[in-house]
Amino acid sequence: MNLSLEWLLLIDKTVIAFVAFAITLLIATYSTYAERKIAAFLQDRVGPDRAGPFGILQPLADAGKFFFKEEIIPNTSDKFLFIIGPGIAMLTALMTSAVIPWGGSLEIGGRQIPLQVTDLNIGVLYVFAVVSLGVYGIMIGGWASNNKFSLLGAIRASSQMISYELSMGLALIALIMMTGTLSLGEIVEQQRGGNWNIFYQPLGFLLFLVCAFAECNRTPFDLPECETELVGGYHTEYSSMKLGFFMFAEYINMFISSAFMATLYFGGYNFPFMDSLGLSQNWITIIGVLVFFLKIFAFIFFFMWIRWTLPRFRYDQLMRLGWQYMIPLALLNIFITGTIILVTK
Amino acid sequence: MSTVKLSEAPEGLQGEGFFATSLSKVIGLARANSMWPLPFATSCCGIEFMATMGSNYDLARFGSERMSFSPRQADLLMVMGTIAKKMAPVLRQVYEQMAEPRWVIAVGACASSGGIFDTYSVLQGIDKVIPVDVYVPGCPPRPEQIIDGVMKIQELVKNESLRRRNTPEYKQLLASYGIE
Amino acid sequence: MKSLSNRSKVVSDKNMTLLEGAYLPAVVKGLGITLKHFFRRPATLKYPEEQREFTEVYRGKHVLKRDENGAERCTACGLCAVSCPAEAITMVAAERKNGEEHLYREEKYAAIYEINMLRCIFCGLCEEACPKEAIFLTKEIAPADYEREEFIYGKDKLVEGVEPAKRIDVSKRQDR
Amino acid sequence: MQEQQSIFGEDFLKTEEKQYNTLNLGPTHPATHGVFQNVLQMDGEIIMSAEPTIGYIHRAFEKLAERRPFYQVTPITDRLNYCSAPINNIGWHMTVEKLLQVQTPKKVDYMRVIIMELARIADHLVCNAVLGVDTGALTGFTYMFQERERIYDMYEEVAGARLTTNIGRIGGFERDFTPGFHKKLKDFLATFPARFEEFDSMLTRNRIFMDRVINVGPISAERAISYSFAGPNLRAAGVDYDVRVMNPYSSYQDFDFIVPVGTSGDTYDRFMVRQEEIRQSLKIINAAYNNMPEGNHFADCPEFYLPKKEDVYTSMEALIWHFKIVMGEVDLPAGEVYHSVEGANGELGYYLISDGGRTPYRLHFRRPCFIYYQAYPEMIKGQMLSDAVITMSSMNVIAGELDA
Amino acid sequence: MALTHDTVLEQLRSRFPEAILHSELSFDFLNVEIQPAQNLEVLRFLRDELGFIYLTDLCAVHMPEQSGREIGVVYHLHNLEENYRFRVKAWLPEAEPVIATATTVWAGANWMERETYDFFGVRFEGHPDLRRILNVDHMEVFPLLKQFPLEDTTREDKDDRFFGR
Repeated sequence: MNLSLEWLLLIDKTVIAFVAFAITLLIATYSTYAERKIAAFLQDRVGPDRAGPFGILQPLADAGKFFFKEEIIPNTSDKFLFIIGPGIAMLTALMTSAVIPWGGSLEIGGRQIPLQVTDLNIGVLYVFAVVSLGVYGIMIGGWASNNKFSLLGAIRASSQMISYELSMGLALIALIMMTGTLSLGEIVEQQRGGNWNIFYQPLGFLLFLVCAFAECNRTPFDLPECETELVGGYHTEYSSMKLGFFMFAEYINMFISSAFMATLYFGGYNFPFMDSLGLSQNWITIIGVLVFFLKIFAFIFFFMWIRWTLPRFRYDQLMRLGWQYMIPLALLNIFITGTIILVTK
Repeated sequence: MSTVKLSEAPEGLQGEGFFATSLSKVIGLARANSMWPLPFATSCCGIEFMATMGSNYDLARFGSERMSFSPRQADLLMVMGTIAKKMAPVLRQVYEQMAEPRWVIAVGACASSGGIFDTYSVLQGIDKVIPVDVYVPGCPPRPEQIIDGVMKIQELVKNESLRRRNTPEYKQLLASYGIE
Repeated sequence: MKSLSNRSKVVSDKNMTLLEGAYLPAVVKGLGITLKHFFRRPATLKYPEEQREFTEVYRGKHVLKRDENGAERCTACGLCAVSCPAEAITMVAAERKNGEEHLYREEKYAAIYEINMLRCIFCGLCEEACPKEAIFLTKEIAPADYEREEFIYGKDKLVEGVEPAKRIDVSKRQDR
Repeated sequence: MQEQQSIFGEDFLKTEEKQYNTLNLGPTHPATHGVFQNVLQMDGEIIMSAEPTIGYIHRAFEKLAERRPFYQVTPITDRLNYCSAPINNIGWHMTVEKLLQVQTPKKVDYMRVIIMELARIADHLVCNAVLGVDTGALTGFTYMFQERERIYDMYEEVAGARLTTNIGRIGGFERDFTPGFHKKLKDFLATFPARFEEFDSMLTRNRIFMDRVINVGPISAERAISYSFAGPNLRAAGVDYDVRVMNPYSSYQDFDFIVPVGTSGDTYDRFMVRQEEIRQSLKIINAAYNNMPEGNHFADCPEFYLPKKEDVYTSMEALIWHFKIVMGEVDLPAGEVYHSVEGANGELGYYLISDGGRTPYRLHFRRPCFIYYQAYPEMIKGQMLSDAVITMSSMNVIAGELDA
Repeated sequence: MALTHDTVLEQLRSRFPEAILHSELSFDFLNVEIQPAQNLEVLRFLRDELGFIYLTDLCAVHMPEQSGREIGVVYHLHNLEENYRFRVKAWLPEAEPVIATATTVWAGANWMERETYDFFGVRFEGHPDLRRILNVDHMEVFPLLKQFPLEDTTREDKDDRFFGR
């Protein structure tokens, strides 16, 4: 049987999409475990250790419990929106994984198969668009709960997202000015051979990092759900798997942000001396994938490390930081980058 | 590491690539290892609960470190401390807001029976308003005793059938407390 | 207002230096501290498998002692019940009959001796009150249980065994 | 303006009567730790007014004390401020001693000072660690709870319990410090300061934390005095009132320590005052421990201090005292005394009226938490929701002490 | 002028000849009994002119055997600068326990008075918000009065015969 090229491409892409999805989900699942363990070690504890050896079955136990827990839909809530909220959060979180270049290309049967679901030429924009949709999940969920704490959480989430998306975008513009492309695949390729963007855009990276924390609702920016003030924030009224979706979405977002940062600033799947090792292309791709995940895990660890170290901001301070410090700094960064580009060219 | 008692795999038919067990057991095991507590801490026992959550005892080992202050998300209501008559309706409301399956543990003398506070203002045991699964004696109990209580609950959870919450007996139990 | 103690000192300084205002130094410092703990041995004691050593005077579950001949020391004087702030102790006294000397040391003994462990606050006043060195608190903890009724500890749970192996050593509690 | 029709309905354009949002904070809200209810009127995130409701764990201590013989009141006092139970116990013992006019030996005084200062450290540690938790930094809390655990161990050596210690007796202690206690205390004194400074450096000069707490929940010195504030909360407002200095009890006059004060009574001041008090307490413990006099660990008051067990079996007099004390049949003078100690939260007073009976005729506790919590609505007015939460935890309102 | 037992008493006596009913020293602590009707004037004088700016404590005591003056309201006052404390009492009849509020003198008296009302039923005239504070709102008795029992009536696990009370 001779499949046409289109069919082969479709199969490739489907497989890659599924694998990417599965990996995203798996990593998100085990991020919860990692979070517990990392928190435990940072706090001189041992963390879960009774569900399976070293407690590695802990996420499965949580999931199993979630599935069989009673679904409560408060009768004062808007039922449709209440259900759709976590769905949106989950969906948008998953969709971003499509444009991340997970690795170089594999050569199978004489064909080059890039390890990326799709290399959109506006990949960066796509990620932005989808991520900013994510806040709808939180907002709708929080509003539909008909609970004041949830509403406050939802309001905080949306204003925080909007404020930080701006400086995030501005931080990226400086990078894009430098790279001249919006395609993630190309941005990675440009960084080949240790030529990482972090060396050219340290300030931009710092800004981007801070914004990523804010976008993922992680401490010190976890105001939408901060326990001590808003009980559970937007997910106060959620139980069982719907709550699971929200939490999942948070971890997926963290994973995607890490991947995004690794792609944009840390060379993605590139690693130093990759061209001088003299390995075959497939090996380099495989090592590249592993290196990429190593970078991602480092970022995830950093996310958690920060969370268990720092206190959180207050709502107005968060806004002030966003508007009064981040945006001017991002503009300054653009200005500097522009100047340097002008001068060097 | 070897000294830690792992949760055993549920009994089932084990063969090559073949593992069957009843769903109840698996879910029971999952639930038991993922009990999210709602700390209803009112007084002294709450401080000992903090110690239990702290580094030296670490309740997280049992999969219970994620405290859910929202009753919707909690599986285990830990009542720690004196429950005054003024508080009783609140406690009951929290219990009602919890999603099934839910378990209750009465930590300490005050929650279990009133303790030394045999007074006009104190509820003489929370089992007057909500059903209690496990009692932990002590005033306040040591963290060891609290962990003991949580492990007792885990035993209970592991062996509970999936259908128990729909049985007439359970409904009758709730009805006897006036909870619909 | 003038100083009341003449040794006061203002301790809070709310002015931030420029460096402190830049967030990062303190953040890095905090990260350093937590990372140091990351590589430290956990302080956790894995409870059911590892037990923490309680002190000799720890006030846990009660024991009713026997004397060296195996006779119960309690004479049902009721001081422990009176001294109990939680009113957790109940007892019914009985007269010792002939031929029971090996069972009870004194002429009166407690036919029923119950402690309501859910009421008990483990304050140790009964131990202090006992004039016969009959009741002691031990290093053992009272376990959790499912039913209320299980917590009425009668003599079956309180009196120590006759065999030397089952005796509970309380000698260390006694030196004051 | 009047003619305009809004698509959102009539109410939307009404501006004169601003609708406030009512938010019910508690009684089981995580920030309330214990059980206080605050009904907040909110304008967005700003608190316009607060209406606290308390009494959710009212346990009738004062009535209970009227029905218990003097020595049985000690376990009740444990449960007032359960974060620093030994201070309550010892304060109560000293109150009865004042009524009996018993002089305690210097050694008892010094032992008490050590125990009470340990309790103060333990209490302040909880307060400041929980303040950290409420601002979002959970890790310092676990570090400090390890230190608390060591203080618990020391109590266990002396009294046999961790939290509600029932420590000591009227007239002294039931036993001298054990070798285990000496070892643990020395170890604690050697290693605690470094760990404490580590915790301190995680928060104290961190801008995120400072921004969260500076100018949050402030109260002026005049208002604080008018509200009868005491302890660290009053000192944070700049008034250096400390019972240990003003009316020294238990030989506190022998020790030289600084009374830390703040400037504007805000959360940062309260935090810093508590941090400094921990250091001062360590200093006091060191001084007391190194200069511990020889002597008995109990005072000479046979009518209240239980005789030794051996004496009970051998001496008739001891047996009679033993029975009399346990049955609560000792005569003690009628009269009324007020005694106060510097509890972890401020002046903890015992107003005891005795009619010569076996129980206190009336025992009133001056509970600092109860008294200063009433200023809470005033302190958080115009602040944000997050501020309300951390103001509450920085005031260290202990539910047991609040509700009696 | 340093405050001592004598000077405080003298000042009070000369200023309020009728209001000061009785005084005694108990354990080196001055007790002054005042006319309940004039409590506000006396307290205000103490705060403004003698510098007792700090209300340490306010509570009540019930002595049913003193007929006509069963309930005593006790103020513990403290002059912080002189470090002098003493006690002011006002006895009220149980049938009509009414006294003027001290909330206008010290803000901190607010809850202390509410507590006293809650426990003893003392009505503080002019109090801004005199409600029960610790007990449930629908409680009918004032529980710290001596005639009311302490114990909860619903408990089942105790037998009073054993406790010698």
